[in-house]
Amino acid sequence: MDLYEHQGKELLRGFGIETLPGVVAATPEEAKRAADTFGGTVAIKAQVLTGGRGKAGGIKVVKSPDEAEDAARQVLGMDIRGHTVRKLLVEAGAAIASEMYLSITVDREAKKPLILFSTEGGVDIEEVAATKPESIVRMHLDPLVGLLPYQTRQITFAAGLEGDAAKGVGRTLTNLYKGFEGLDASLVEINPLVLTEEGQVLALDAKVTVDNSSLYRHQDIAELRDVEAADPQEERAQEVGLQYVKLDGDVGILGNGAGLVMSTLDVVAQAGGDPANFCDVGGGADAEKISTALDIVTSNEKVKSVFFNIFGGITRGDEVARGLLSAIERTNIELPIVVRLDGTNAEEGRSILAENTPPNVKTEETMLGAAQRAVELAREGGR
Amino acid sequence: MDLYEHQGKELLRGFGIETLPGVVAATPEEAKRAADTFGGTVAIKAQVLTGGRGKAGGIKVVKSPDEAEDAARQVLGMDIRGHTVRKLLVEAGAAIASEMYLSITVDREAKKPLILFSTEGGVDIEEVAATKPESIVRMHLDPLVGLLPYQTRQITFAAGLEGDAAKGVGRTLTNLYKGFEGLDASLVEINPLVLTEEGQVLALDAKVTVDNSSLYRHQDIAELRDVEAADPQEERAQEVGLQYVKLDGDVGILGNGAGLVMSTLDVVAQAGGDPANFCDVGGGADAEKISTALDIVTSNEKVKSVFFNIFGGITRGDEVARGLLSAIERTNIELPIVVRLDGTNAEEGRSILAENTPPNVKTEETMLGAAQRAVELAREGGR
Amino acid sequence: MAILVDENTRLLVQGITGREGGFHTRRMLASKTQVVAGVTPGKGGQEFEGVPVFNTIHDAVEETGANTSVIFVPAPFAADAIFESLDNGLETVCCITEGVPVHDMMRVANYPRLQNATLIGPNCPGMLSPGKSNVSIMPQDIFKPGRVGVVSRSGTLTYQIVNELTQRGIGQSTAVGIGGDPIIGTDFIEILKKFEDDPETECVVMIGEIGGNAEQRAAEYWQSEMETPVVAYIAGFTAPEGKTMGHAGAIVSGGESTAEAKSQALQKAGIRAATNPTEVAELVAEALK
Amino acid sequence: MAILVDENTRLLVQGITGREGGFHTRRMLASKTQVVAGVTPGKGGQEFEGVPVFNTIHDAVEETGANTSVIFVPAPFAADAIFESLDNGLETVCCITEGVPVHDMMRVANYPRLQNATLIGPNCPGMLSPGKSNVSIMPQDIFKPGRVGVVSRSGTLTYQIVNELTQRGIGQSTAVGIGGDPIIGTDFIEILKKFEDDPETECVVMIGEIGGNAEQRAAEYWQSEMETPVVAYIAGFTAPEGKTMGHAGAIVSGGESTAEAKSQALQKAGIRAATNPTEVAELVAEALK
Repeated sequence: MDLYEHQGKELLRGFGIETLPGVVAATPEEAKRAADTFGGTVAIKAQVLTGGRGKAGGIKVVKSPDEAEDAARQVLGMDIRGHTVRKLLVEAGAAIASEMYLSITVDREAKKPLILFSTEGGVDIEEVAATKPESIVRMHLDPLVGLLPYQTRQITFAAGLEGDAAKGVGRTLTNLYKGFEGLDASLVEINPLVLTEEGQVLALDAKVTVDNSSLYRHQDIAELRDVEAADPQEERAQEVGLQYVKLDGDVGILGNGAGLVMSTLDVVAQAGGDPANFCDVGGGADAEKISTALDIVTSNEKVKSVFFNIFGGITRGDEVARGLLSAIERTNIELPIVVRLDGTNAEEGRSILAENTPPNVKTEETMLGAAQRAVELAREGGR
Repeated sequence: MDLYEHQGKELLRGFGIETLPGVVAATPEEAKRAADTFGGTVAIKAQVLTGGRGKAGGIKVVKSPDEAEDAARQVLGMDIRGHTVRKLLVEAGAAIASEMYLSITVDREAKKPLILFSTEGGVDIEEVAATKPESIVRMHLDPLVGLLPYQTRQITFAAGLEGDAAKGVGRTLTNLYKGFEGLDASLVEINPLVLTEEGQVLALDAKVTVDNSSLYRHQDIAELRDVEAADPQEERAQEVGLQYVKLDGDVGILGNGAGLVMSTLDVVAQAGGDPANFCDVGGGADAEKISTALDIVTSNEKVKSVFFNIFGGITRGDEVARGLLSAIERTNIELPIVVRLDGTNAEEGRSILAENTPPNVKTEETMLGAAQRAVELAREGGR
Repeated sequence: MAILVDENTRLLVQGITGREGGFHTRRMLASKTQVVAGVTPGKGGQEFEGVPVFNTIHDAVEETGANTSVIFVPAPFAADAIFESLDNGLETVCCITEGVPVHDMMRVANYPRLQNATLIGPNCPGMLSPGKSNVSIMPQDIFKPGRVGVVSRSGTLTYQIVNELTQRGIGQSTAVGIGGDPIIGTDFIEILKKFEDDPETECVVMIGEIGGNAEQRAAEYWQSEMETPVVAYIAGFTAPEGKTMGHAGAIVSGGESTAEAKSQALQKAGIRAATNPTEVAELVAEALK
Repeated sequence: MAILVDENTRLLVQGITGREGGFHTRRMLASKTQVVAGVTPGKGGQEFEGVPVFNTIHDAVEETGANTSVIFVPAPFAADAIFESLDNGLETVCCITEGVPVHDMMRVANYPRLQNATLIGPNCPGMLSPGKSNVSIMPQDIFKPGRVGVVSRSGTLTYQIVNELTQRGIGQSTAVGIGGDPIIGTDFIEILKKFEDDPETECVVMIGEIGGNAEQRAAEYWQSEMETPVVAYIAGFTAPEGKTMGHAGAIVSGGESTAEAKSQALQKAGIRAATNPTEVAELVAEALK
């Protein structure tokens, strides 16, 4: 679960990370009032769950409350990489001496937390990694031991820091690791981490991703989820325990198992089609779940045909066929549905489908054949 | 550093260990008032830093405030294994269903915390270990991993606990381990840990030893030290950084290095003498420290002769001799002092001593010879 | 021979009396797997389908000599269950449980190496050596004993591909689902190594997906250390950036984690990569010629 | 030969610019020890007695190839210093520092084994192989090269006994002070094993004291695994129960931890136990005959 900048900062402040004072504003008037409170220069920052907002014009630095109001009016409602700006963070200004980068991620290969630090902050770290790899200090931690003082020193010395900067970064790193652990984060990233002219080290941005599997022990964070910003169908899928991701194409796709569904998307694309979504209905043949999934997939207006790809494993093909029929009965879908059923008891399943299905349901024996058919049906126009 | 029962309980309550309500009393009147507050049966418990107070009559269970006052009068001032009772813990009563034993210690061999649990509590655990070893459940922990839920279950199941008792002991153990870690304890022992007839699990006693080397990070605990109960000379020694332990004999002993001093005590005993103390003056030839040590050792009225055993290592023998002479000058000790000086530059040191010392200082070349001499001098009577 | 599980596997099921654990225990028993013990705290002394149930792994191992465990306990208790298995000397531990917190996994994931044990999963379908032992939630019926090793980050996609192999008459030595989470106990490389050392395995199918760079590392490993041919398949070419595709570990978050990048690395190393599940079986048939 | 430290020891001093660290660095240099690096955070780039000083062990090892470290940093930072040495690949780490919290030591004490490294101490005088290398605070002058290994929980008592040996013309291969704390990195047994494997060591002196039961375990080990004769000495027969005798680990807290019990165990195993330091040298002379 990705958090907005203002949420991430709020949580990290609880672990001792220092930031500039800021206020969340949802209207130009609120932004003006906040700017008035802080006085002087303030930053108006779009709150969106995506990167690159700076380049997209989502951050404005202004010098007066009136300018703040104008800037807020421009930024609110802006579309940044498909995300609509509905909130702003109005943040006090600071005299910045230098910009650094600091993050802690989960390293899959080492199975350990990985710290990345660079004095070249404020820009895309992947760019820094590509052009000046030597400017990035990397260190793995043993999660059972935690972050040791020597490791903090090793990082700051390697980066060539001294005095206030070394102390401030060391303290920030110590606290950030506490936050990383305490929040069950899979990513905490501060870019830029700035050194002010007064020698303070402040987090000017914060990107926090909390591990979804840990949300059961962080009810407070789970409640931060911005339901309004989410796709309503993705939201509905999540509520019933379906994995659904909306895409841009016209072939609706359902299947059992994440890997099989990903593969199905690929096969449809190879057949010249354009997948409209990813939807994993999971194991079993629960008619209720299948019908909800069908409903979600077809509620996307773009969808012109549906490919339901089932591999009967533990759940036998005949059971799946019956579950599917019952699900289709409950909905009133008129779009063509291509069903491919394979695996355990597949033949029995296919004959059950052949005998009982409405005319818009077509069965296919192979995944490749079914993909081809679904793509053709979508081309023919569906509804 | 050993803590009194009431101190240990107070600290452990901070980690969630449940106890009976109790009040510390220093006078019979205070004990009466406390008993009155609790009502019904109360226990009057001597607060001493030694075991075996029950057998010594240091614990009385009484049924009324007047009885409490009487009991307190009896127990206060009592001598238990050389410790004078100066405080009592007046504790409310409980309906006890069973008594158990629970402790966490530092296991030197495994270099890990060791949990011991037994449903045979309330008595000396070493006796239980000797007579019914199978009734003690042992488990080592990895301090980097901490106490895992399965380990708690493994302990309670192995002990045959069920229901409230299993849950209560599990919770107590989880909290006790937090206390063990949080207090930097080298021992936390609850004996007995009781199950009440209402199904509660309560610590009826608490023995907590905090690692002296960790006290710098536990100022609050360091301040709990009962200066009044300590031997005044041991107290003074500690203040100046000397290792001093008072014993019962008449040969005062000083030396440099704990192992050498222990060995010196043994050699004196083998020579038929009776060591009056252990006193390690540490490395170097600091005249101030040596004179303080001499003063502490000879302030013991029993001491009839002093054996100063020095092995010149990094500090050369001649330097040691000069430091020693300067120290003896500062004090007005008339007791015979046998000095044995060996190691680096020992000969130079001995000749310096031979030339300049007052008549009561005798030098010897070997440790065995010096021990013999000191013992003889003590027999002859000293002061 | 086979890898990880075989005739000598003496299996212990953690969470045997739960819904999932019970269901799959029946299936594993039906596959002739030696299920020697179950563990459910508080149910020690009971039996489940003839299998003795214990309160702790300690007791179960002492009584039954179990050497392998499979974990079906709920996610919040999974890491504790893994520690319990490892601390009690089990050699192979398979965690089926989905949704285990990633920080819990980081704490336990480097632990098996210290104990010379192997942790498979979490969020995986398990391990199955056809005709020998089934320590998994995979459908035994679609398998056939043979000489192709299968290692995969995914469940049903594995079944799809195994089914394609079996339908072509190609049997399997062992199939291992390593799991779809960001932090898993055992990665492709360790399994490839085991297959390389297994004289019975003549070809390996490696089924990868988006997220991380385990496939790239496996490709490098194959190129420098292996002789056994590998046929690979990667899923997720059409996955957009920043969206988790079902598995917690399946997310495109940088250049390396795309299917494209993985596929290129495989081909660069000289590994045959199929473009769809059917082609996998075709390439395996060629490799076995 | 010798154990732990010898001509190949390339020493790094942690806390080289501190009072203790500086004093003993001068002494170790005077003993011809190869002190190749010092570490004091913030003083990187300086020199101390010609030895380059670094900010981190990482840098020091990279630049100088140090393989051994000796730690003089204050107690609150000692465990961190040990972790820093171990994580950076040093093979032998000796912590002289006294007063290290026991919980800090429990966290780090089982770590060296995982890295195939050896931790000596804390609260120990260090290791000295006469004429080869001096990684210690021991007075080199009283030593003499030879064939007797010395292992001890105590400092000055070791000097006393080494001196007795030297005065009799008996030289030493290596003397190791393992430390007087309850939790130490390396116990008697590991050192006895190294002496047993060292062809140059013909007899070992083991100097124990009250507290714990390391001497008993060493006696059992000697009886079952060693051929090299051992002469033992135990201090603390007159120590009362419950009083710490100088060393944090020297306290009689139960039957096993008394000098009496240790002495009996040694004799039962067939180890010669001396009753005073002078007798140690006599028994060694006999053993070497």
